[in-house]
Amino acid sequence: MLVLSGRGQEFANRVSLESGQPVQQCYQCGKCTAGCPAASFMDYAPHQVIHLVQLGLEEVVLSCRAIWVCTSCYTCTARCPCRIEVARIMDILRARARRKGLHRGQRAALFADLFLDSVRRHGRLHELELGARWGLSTGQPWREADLAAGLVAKRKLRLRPPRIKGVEEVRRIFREAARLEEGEHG
Amino acid sequence: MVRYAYYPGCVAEGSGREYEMANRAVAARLGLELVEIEDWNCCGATPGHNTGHLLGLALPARNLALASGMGLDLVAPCAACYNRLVTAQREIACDPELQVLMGRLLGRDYHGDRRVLSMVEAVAAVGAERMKALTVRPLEGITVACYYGCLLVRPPAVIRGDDPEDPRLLDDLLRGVGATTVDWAHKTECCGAAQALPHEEVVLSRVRRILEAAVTFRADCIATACPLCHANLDQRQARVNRRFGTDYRMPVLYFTQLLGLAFGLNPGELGLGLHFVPTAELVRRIA
Amino acid sequence: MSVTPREPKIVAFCCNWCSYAAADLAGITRLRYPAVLRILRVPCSGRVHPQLVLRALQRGADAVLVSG
Amino acid sequence: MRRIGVFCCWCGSNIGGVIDVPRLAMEALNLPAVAFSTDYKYMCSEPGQELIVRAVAEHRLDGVVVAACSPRIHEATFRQTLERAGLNPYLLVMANVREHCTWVHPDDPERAFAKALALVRGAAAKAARTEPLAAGTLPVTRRALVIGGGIAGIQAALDIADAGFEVLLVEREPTIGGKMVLLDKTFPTLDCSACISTPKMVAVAQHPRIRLFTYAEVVGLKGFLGNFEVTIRQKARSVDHGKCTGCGACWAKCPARVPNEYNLGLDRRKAIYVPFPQAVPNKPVIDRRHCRQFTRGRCGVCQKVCPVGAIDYAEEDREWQERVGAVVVATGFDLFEWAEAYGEYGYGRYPDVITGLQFERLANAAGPTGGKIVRPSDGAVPRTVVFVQCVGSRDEAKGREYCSRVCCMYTAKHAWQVLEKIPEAEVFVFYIDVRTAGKAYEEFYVRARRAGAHYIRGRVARIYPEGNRLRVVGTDTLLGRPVEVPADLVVLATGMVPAAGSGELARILGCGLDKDGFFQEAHPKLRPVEAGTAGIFLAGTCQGPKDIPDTVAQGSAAAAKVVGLLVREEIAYEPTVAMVDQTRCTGCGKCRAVCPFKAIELVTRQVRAGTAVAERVVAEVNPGLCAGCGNCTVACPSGVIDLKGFTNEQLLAEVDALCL
Amino acid sequence: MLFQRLLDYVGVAPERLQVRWISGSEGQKFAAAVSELAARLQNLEPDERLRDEP
Repeated sequence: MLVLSGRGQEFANRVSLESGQPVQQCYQCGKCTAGCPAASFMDYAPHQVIHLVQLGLEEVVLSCRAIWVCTSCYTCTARCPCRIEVARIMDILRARARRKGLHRGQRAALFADLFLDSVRRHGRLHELELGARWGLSTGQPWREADLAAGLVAKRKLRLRPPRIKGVEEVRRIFREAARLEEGEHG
Repeated sequence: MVRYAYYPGCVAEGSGREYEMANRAVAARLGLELVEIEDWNCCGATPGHNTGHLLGLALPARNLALASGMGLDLVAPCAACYNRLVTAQREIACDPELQVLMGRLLGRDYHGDRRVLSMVEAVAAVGAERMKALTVRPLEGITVACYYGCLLVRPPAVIRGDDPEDPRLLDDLLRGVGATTVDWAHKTECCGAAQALPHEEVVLSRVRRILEAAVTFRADCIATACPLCHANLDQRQARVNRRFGTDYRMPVLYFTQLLGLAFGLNPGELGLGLHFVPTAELVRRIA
Repeated sequence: MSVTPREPKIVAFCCNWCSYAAADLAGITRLRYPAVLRILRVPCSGRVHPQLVLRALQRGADAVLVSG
Repeated sequence: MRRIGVFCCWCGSNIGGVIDVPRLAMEALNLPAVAFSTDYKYMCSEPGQELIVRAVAEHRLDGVVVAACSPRIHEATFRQTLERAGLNPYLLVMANVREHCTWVHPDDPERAFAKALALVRGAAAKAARTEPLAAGTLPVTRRALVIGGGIAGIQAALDIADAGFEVLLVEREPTIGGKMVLLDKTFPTLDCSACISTPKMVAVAQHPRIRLFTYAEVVGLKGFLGNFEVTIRQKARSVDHGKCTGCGACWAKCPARVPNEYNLGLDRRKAIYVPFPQAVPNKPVIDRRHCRQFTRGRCGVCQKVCPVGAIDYAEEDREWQERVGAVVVATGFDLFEWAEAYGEYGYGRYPDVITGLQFERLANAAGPTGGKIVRPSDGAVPRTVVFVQCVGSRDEAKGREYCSRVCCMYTAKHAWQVLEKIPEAEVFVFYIDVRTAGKAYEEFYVRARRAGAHYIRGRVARIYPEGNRLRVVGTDTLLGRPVEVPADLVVLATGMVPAAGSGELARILGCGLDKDGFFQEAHPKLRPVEAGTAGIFLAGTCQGPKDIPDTVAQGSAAAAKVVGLLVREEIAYEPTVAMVDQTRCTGCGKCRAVCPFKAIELVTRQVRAGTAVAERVVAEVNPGLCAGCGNCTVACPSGVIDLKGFTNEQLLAEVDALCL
Repeated sequence: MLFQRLLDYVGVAPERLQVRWISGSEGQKFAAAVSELAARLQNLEPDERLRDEP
C-alpha cells in the first residue's frame, strides 16, 4: 500500500527541471510501454515509472529495477504524444539513484561502472578488461567464455589495453563532471 | 577526394574489427579520405549518459573539439558513437552555459562547429551515380533486411534526416548496388543494445524477434550499420538458438561489407571471415 | 388434427408512440427476437378494439400482443 | 379496383444484406390491388423518390406502399414524394422491414423474408383502403411559455422575446439564475460565472416582452401545439413586490436562521430572504416553513420593521390560466444525493467531505468564505485536497449508469484553483476516465495536470476520518497498487440527476421521460430539442447532463424552434382524427368520457336520419384537439366513430393480410 | 382484464392475449416480451377453436 500525500511537488518538479521534460503532462496512455523492448523485464513499466515520478514516490522509483533495464533505445521518446523525452527522464533517475546510493546491486549500474572505469584508465574502452572484470564482479567468470573464445580466435579482442596521450584530459573530465554534478545536486 | 575527420570508436580495433576493415576499404574505393582523429577518446556510450549528464556530454565533446581543430566534418561509423556525438553537439549548441562548462571540463576551448555524419550518411553523400559506376558485381538476387536499430534514427529531435519509424537511407544504398531490400516492420526495433552483459535476457528476446522477422521476409542476410547491433545479432545468434530451440543461420553483414562485395573487393579484405554466423555461402552467391 | 409442428404466429398491435418506437429501438440497437411477430401500427393502444383481437385469433394468430 | 405500387428498399445492406429484396418486390406483385412493384438500393434518396414519382405517373397508381425503414423516420419524406407525384400524401403506407425485421432477424433470412412479405401484405391491404385526407389549420397563439429560469431558460426566453414574441418565464425559486449563478469560474476559459450570467438575468427582468414569474410553478397544461392553456400557480411570497423596495430592513431583523440552500448549507440565511445580492427580482420572500410567524404563530418582526408595509402574512397561493402557443422546458438538474447512497464515503457525516458545487461556493468571492478555500469543519486551509470523480455517475449499483459529462472538467478546474490559491497544496484526482470532449477542454485538463494535479486512475473505495483529517482509500490501477491519501478536504464530483419534480412536470405536460428520468427528446439525433409532444421543446440539462455551452446552445436552439412555430399565423394539424357518423350517434357521451384530449363535445345538431330531419344531441370532434388516439372508437357502443388513417376497415384488412 | 377473462371463458388460454406497457425507450423490454411470449406459445397446442374454416 502506498501512502501518497505529504510529498509535495518537489520531486516531480526537480525531475522536470533536471530533464527539461514536463513530467506532469503525461496522461498515462502507455504508448512508451507498448513500444519498449525491455518492458516485460521491468518491475514497473515505463509509464508507471513516469507515474511514480508524478506522484512523488521517489524512493520507489529510484530503487526500481526498471530504470536499469531500460536500453536507452529512445523508442519511448520518439513516440510520446505528450512530447516527453522518457529516455531522458530515465537518465535523470539513474543519476539520482546513484547519488543516493540506490544503484547498488543493479547489474546495469555495475556494468556502467566497470565500463567507465576502463575508459577513465585508458581513455578508451578495453573490451577484454571489461569482460574479465564483469565476469569476476558478477561471480560468473565463465559465463561469456564461449563468446570470448570466439572473439579471441578471430582476433577480435585486443589483448593489450589502448592508451591515449590525452588520458589525463579524460580523467579530468571524469573528475570535474563528478564534482560539478555533485555541486549542482548536493 | 573528400576528406573527413574519422572517429573509429573503441570497438574498431576489437570486436568490430571487420566493420573498420570494410569501412576503410569501401571509403578508399569511393574516394573518401578518412583522417583518423588523433588521440580520440571513448564517447562514453550508454554508460556515460546513464551515469551523469555532464559526463555523457563532455566525453564526446572532447572529440568534437579535436575534429573542429582539424577543420573537417566528422564521420562516426558506430551508431552509438554517432548518436552520442550528435546529441552532445546539439545539446551544447543550444545552451551557452553548457558551452562554457565544457571549456572547464575539457580544459580547452570547446568548438563543435563541424558536421557529424554517420557512415551511412557519408557513403550516401557520394551519390547513387558514382556508386552505380563502381558496382562490378551487382547484388542481384540477394534479399537484404536492412536493420537500422535505434541510435541511427532516434531520438528524432536530435537525429534528423531519416524517418524514425521507416528509415530508407540504408535500403536506398543497397538497392543502388542491385540488392533487393525487404519492407519489414523490424527496421528500428531495439536489439537490447547495451544490456548484453547486464540483462542478456532482454537482448536474446529482442534478437529472436528480429531474426524471426527477417526470416519471415525471406531475407538472405541482415545488414547493419552499428557494431553493437552486429554483436547482438551475430555473436549472440547461437545463444538465441540454444535458449529458444530455434535454428537461425542468418548472416549479419555490415552494410559496407555488402557494398564492398558489390564493388568487387576481396571478402578477406572486408573481414567477412570474422563473423560468427558463416557468410561464405552468401559471399559465393555474389562472387 | 395437424401433426406438423407449426410456427407460432403472433400479431402485435403497437402504439406508435410507445411500443412501436420500442420495437424500432430494438432494431436500432440490433437486438434479436424470434421472427414470429407481425407488428401492426396503431395510434394508441386504446385504438385496439376487441374485435381486432378476435379477428386476429380467428385468422390464425396464436397470440395477440397489445402494447402501449 | 385500386392500383397500388409497392416500392421495396434495400437500404444498402441493411435490408438487402438479409433478405432478397427483388424477390420481395416480385412476390408483392401477386397481392390484391398491387399494380406495380420494384426495388431500389436507397428509396429515400433522390433517384429513389424520383422512381416513385415516375412510377405513379406511368402506372397510374393511386396508392403507394414503401417497404423500407420505420415510418417514424421516413413517413414524412415519402408523403412529400407522393405530393410531388400528384397523390394525396395519406395514400402512403409504409412497411417497416428494417427496424422490425432485418435488423432483428439478421441470422434468420428465411423467416425474415416471410415476415417482410407479411408486413408488405398488411401494408398493401391497408393501402388499398386508404382515402385522401386533408390537413386542416388552426390559429396559433403567438406567445411562449418557458419553464425554468436557469441559463437555458434565460437564453431561450431572451431569444424568443428578441424575435418579437411575448414570453412567460416561470421559475419556482425566488430568483432566476439557476445553477450557473452559483458557480465561481467556468471552464475552460475561467470566466467569472456570475459576471457573465447576472447581466442576462437583468436583461430578462428588463425585457419588455418577458413576463417573469418567480416563486411560481406550472401546475396544468391543456391544449395542443399552437394553442396551449397553461395554469400557473404563484406561491405566496408574503411580500407585496409592488410595494417592496428591497431595502433589506426585514431580513436584517428576522430572528430565524436556517441553512442557506444557495450556499449549499455552508452558511445560514434568514426566513425572509433574498437568495443572494444579485437575485432577480431583488426582493424578498418569506420561507413559510421556517418563518416563526408561521411555525409558532407569532413574531411579526419583519412586518413591524418594513417601512412600506409590504409584508402580507395572509397572502395566499394564486392560480390562473394563460394561453401560449409553445412551451420550452428548461427545468435543469439537481445534484445526485450522494449522502443517501455512499455509505463508504460516510453518508455525509464528515463535514470535510463536500460536493463540487459546495466547492464552487467556497471558491466564489460572493460565497460564504469570500472565496477562501477552507475546511468546513474548522476553517483551516487544506493542504491536501482529494477529488473523487463519478460519484453517482457511471455507477450502476447506485442507480446511475450514465456519465454526467461535466464533472471531469469542473474537477480539473477545481484542482487548478486549489493549486493556484493554496501554495504548497497537493491535489489528487481519483478518476475512471477523463473525458474532455469540448473545445479547448483537453488543453485545460492538461493545464491542470501541468499545474501539478495528481491524477490517479481508480475509484475511491472508502473515506474515513483519522484524527482531524480524512483517509482516502483507493487503488492506482495504473500502478496496480492500492494507495491511500491522508487528506484535509475531499471534494466529490457528484453527478447530475433530473431536477426534483421532473416526473410530476412531465405528467402535467404530457411529455415522456427517459430511463434516467430526464426529459425524452423526440429523436436523439435529429430532433434533440423537441419533446415527443408537439409544441413542447427542451433546453438544457432537463434533457440530460450537459455543460454551459451546450446548455446555452440548446436554449437558443429551442428558441429558434419556438420562433419558427410562432411566426406562423396558423398551423396545419394532422388529419388523422376521429370522425363521428352523427346520423347514427345516440349522444350517449361515452366517447367524451374516454377522450384524454377533451376533443369531443356533445352538441345539438339538425341530423338527417333517412328522410327525417331531427334535432338531436350528438358527439362532435374538435379536430384541433383530437390527437387521433382512437380511444373513442373503442368506447362507442354503437360503433359509429372511426379514425381517419386507421379506420376499422383498414385495420381489419391489415390483420387479415398479416395472418395469411 | 375483462376481455382476457372473456376469452378464458370461451376456452381460449389467457396467454394468447398479452397486454404490455412498453415505453418508446424500452427496446430491450420489447424484445424480451416477444421472446417470452414466443417461448410460452411453444408449450401450448395450437388452438383451432376460434379459427375461421379456411
